[in-house]
Amino acid sequence: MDLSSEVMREMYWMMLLARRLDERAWVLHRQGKIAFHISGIGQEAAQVGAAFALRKGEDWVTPYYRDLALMISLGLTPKEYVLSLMGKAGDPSSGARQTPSHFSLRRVNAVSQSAPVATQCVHASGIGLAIKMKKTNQVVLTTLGEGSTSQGEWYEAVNWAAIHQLPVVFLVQNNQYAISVPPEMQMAVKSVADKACGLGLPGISIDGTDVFGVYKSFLEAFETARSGNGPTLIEAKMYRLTPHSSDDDDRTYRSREEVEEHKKKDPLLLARQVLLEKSVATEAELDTLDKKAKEMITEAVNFGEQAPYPKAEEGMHPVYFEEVQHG
Amino acid sequence: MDLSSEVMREMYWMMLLARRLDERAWVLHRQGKIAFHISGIGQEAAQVGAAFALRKGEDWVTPYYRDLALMISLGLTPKEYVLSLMGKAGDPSSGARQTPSHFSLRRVNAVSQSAPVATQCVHASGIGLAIKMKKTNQVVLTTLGEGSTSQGEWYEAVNWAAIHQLPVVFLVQNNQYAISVPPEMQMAVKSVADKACGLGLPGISIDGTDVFGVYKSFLEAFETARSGNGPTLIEAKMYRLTPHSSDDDDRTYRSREEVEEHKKKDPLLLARQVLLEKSVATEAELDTLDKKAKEMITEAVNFGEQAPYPKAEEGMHPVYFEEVQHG
Amino acid sequence: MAEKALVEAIRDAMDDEMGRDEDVFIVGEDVGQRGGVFRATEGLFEKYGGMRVVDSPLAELSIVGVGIGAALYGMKPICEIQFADFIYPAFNQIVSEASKMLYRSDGAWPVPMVIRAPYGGGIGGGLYHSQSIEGFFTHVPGLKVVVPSTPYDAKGLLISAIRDPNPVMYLEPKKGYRLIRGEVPEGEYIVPIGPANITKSGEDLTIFAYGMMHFYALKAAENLEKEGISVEVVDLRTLVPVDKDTILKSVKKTGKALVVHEDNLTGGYGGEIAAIIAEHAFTYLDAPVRRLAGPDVPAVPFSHPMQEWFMVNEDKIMNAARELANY
Amino acid sequence: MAEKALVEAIRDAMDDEMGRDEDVFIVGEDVGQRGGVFRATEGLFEKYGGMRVVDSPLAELSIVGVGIGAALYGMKPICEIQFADFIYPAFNQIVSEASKMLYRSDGAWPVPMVIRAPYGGGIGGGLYHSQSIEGFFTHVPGLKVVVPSTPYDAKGLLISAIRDPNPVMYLEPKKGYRLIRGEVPEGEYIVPIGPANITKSGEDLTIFAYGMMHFYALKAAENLEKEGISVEVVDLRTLVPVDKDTILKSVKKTGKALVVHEDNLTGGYGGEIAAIIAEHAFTYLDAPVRRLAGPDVPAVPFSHPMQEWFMVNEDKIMNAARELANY
Ligand SMILES: Cc1ncc(C[n+]2csc(CCOP(=O)(O)OP(=O)(O)O)c2C)c(N)n1
Ligand SMILES: Cc1ncc(C[n+]2csc(CCOP(=O)(O)OP(=O)(O)O)c2C)c(N)n1
Ligand SMILES: [Mg+2]
Ligand SMILES: [Mg+2]
Repeated sequence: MDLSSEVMREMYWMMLLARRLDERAWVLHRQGKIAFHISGIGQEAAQVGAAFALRKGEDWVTPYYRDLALMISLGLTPKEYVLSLMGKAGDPSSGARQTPSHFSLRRVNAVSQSAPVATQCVHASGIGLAIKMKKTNQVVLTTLGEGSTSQGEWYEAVNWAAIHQLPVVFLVQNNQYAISVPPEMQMAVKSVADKACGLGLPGISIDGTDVFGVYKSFLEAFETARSGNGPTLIEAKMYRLTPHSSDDDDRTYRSREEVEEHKKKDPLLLARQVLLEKSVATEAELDTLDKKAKEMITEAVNFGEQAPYPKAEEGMHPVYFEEVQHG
Repeated sequence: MDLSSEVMREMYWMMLLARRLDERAWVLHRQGKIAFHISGIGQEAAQVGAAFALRKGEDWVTPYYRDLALMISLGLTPKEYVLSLMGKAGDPSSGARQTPSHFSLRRVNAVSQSAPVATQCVHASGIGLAIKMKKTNQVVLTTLGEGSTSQGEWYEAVNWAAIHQLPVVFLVQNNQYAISVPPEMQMAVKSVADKACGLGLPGISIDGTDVFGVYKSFLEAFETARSGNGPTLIEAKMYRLTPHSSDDDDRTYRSREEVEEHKKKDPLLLARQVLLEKSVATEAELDTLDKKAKEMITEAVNFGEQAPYPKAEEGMHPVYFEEVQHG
Repeated sequence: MAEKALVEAIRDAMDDEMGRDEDVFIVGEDVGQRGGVFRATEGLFEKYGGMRVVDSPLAELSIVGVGIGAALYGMKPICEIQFADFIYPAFNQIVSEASKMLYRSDGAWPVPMVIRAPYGGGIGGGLYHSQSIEGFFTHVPGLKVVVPSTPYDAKGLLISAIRDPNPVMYLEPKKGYRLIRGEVPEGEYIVPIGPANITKSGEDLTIFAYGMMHFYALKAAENLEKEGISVEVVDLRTLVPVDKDTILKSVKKTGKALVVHEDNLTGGYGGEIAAIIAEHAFTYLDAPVRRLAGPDVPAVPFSHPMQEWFMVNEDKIMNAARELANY
Repeated sequence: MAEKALVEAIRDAMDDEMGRDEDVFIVGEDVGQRGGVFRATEGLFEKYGGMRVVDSPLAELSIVGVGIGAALYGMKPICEIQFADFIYPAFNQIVSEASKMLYRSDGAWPVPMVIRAPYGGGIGGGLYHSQSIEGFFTHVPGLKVVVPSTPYDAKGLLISAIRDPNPVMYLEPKKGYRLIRGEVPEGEYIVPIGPANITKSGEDLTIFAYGMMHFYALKAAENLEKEGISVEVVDLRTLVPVDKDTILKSVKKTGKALVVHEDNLTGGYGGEIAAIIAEHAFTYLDAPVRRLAGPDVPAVPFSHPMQEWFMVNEDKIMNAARELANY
């Protein structure tokens, strides 16, 4: 399967836009304009690759908090994201109730995620069960970090999908850390993909910094799921290039050298190289894209700064469905 | 490693005693003398084999509700068991607070088990961690049913043991049912032992009806654990020859033919055959043992019937340690 | 109109709703061929098949989590927890996920689901087959909590619960499954979630109760009538959202309140009712608000004398009511 | 005597006890090299090593379950839950296991352990980094629940908790970690679990509070003094077992009670206090018992205006107290 130049450029664009937005969030945090940021920098290739293999708006996603690039690929706009960063009214994820990056976007079947890790994977299996009951040919993508696979919740979710051959793909973004804790302290297997053999589904480990390779792997896994042949576990290996969150100080547990070393394998740079090598785009074109991204983001930030906060009393609702404002 | 005739007879005796006691419990239930029974019939070989490989009173055990033969091997007396069956004062497991067969016997390091399945496995890993901290050469045996390995608790317990190479052996007694649910509805792997590869520890599947074979497997696994080489998962395959409990009606979900078929592989009969074949004992000797078991049990039942109930107000304590009666 | 047992009314409600709405399905342990350990789903597997009466793996968090996923997709799952005592592994999915999903997504993601759980003691179940759990779940905004005490209400409330667009915990007083009988109309009818029910009118004091305790309270009140004490009995039925109006109106009339539940006293639901009365009917009170509840020990002990010591019953209610009437 | 922040006092207590007793160890997420996300364990990994300050896998139930196992063996684990909001996966281990172990084994198996959890809102943490959890855990016989509100108490109570032979939940008002400062003696001292503390004497009404709410209540009381309203403030400190004597004595003196917590109102711990007062100080009450608590929405919303709307603070306490004083 060969990707068209157009699709390749599109994928690059999503990675780029997410990256610049994410970088801006860090700036906004330093400026004291937002209270909290949790970043997906370094993980864009896995997310965009997976997203492009989905049927957008038809398939389902239960994402996690680093999935900015995934969400942008699905159609979350920079303006919408900035609203959530700033806790402003109109944040489509939670109406500014949740901390930023706990995504939800009903219009593309992206389900609301909470903070307790791995809970969303069980929901994915439930959605998969419903799809099987309804006999549609949708699939579900669920994502989480490698540390979160230590939760019993994850195990139970995968077990369900494997037993019932549900159309769910489990994407584990192995970025080498769970806050400060490395994979060796989370698991006794060499790779998260190894966990699949104990659960009875195929498991593969892929290079999570190669967006185009990721795309191919997911296309296959989704095809398997769509045709009734069950779930797949995909570990995408990568590196968390930022501290865990804006509250973290990663110098307490990893060296600067280690981080610098991994910046050389920055998935955005790698994708850029591929585009140039394959002559899918010129340096100039890519620079233009960069400019465009920054402009969009600046516009989004301005928009966000103008936007009002929710009114205090909006916190009162909706606890029960009866309180949901319709229309 | 060859077992002495004496040890073989001793193992047979424990299986026999547990079996006759268990059978008597069913009779007591039919007679309306006890309110509830949950049975280990068909699972004695795995339990006795494992128990004999332990250093009794030195090693630790977190058992489960079918482990009558295990507990008898560790030193629980028929009288003690009958007290718990009848909810009488002096029940060493719980002072008649728990339903029968939720074992505890502090004097041999057998920890109290509750009813929520798989919780005891996490305790086993904690005990294993303490042993590692204290650098003793004890080991921990924890047991449960195959259905209970569906719980996230079990996964987390095994994961801990594997990561920290704790001296814990996980015995899964695969009796083919979790109440009415067969293994195919619990897991997508062919054998519980397959789950080990996803958790990074050795896993083996053994014939749980062959007490002497079981013994050898456990001796090895405990040796590995004792020498600091980490945990093992052992699946013992067997068949639950009785309904789930005295509240169950297993005719709703399995045929009488299936049950009868498995009675041919009754582990007690198999052990008896081995003893006879190897001339470790004569028919007459074994029949004498049987008589002895029945006498002991009748005595225990009489003892139990004479024993008083706990006083009503004993239910008040001990909620906190301060209320424990010492001495 | 046929007289039916409580458990039959529950089964009828599920059967009827499954017949009417093919989005309704059941998931739980042994709900399929076995028909549930209390036979609540008996016959439904045969009628609706294994895709609508789904035997789950032995893992409660997945029962609820998969239910949530299916509900997000648009299905209406009925999740059966085999005994209320085993709901705790699912606590995170209920409290963090089902109950917070709507609020955290600003109304985008309703979770229309029912969690059924048999609860309560007095049936020889010991510590882990007797527990009351409403003390925990009435402290969870976003969740509705319902407890029927008559077959009529059981059916009507369960139909309401299944149709409710919110997560509803439906607690079944299991001691009453066969003990409590009453008229149940064929076919469709509704008992709305919300209103309490004044099941006996009286002048001297009001007893507030639910489930089995309402059953006993009513009997106690009838006996007290003969002694010349006129007792009003309110069956709370819906614990959340609580029917403050009916409660306060009744106390304002009688001037005395006795709140009864079998759950442990401290931190139990009765504290909430007492606090509401103490705050909002202060000037009408002729006596202290009295709570009669299970003692503060972990749960109901197995052995008969201790069980009886623990359980609130007709006599204890009569004694407390007499005392209060004489205040 | 040095002035210290609340979090420093907590660290001191752990450091001191670990120095004195080598059975004391810490287990939790990121407690090692990272020193805890709130720095509560900072420096302890360096001082005591990775076998006594153990980074757990990302799995709360295992943190508690492994702690229980170690405690059964004779160790004294301090289990850190990173945020109280993430304790629910461990609910089963806490409620079914740690808290019921002693009772269910008739005193044979005490579980000497501490579960530390930072809780509470007002720190921009949104729905899942702001929760109060005492409403659940004060309904668990067998568990003690402690909440310090000053650095002095924090250290003394934590030392008590570590030495207590029962499971103790130690809730840390995280907003006060650095905000609340006070004198803390060097070395060993104890604040006993049990007694509440009258932190300000007064005549017109009593405010009952704990944690951050006590901090605000005290300020509110001092302000009200200037308005001529004489407020008594009781810092409950130990929620279970509750100090009924101090509570009742104070209400009998002032005749009016205001119970304050930031946890949701319905089913919260305040209901218990209100019910105790309503039942046992009825004839002394000059006004309805008033509760001031967090609203009944799932948790504290992220966006600033909604957060402030949710949080109980000095002003809201003053208003409620004024109203009550004027009743
Ligand atoms: C149940 C639960 N426990 C603890 C946390 C706090 N926490 C947030 S993220 C995180 C680490 C997650 O690591 P990983 O799964 O590898 O994902 P990553 O952040 O590396 O992408 C922790 C411990 C949480 N969110 N949920
Ligand atoms: C958490 C929990 N859920 C449900 C139950 C009810 N229950 C008791 S035993 C059992 C089946 C256990 O099956 P398995 O693990 O295979 O053990 P077996 O009884 O076959 O030995 C169930 C569902 C329970 N005890 N605990
Ligand atoms: Mg990670
Ligand atoms: Mg089984």
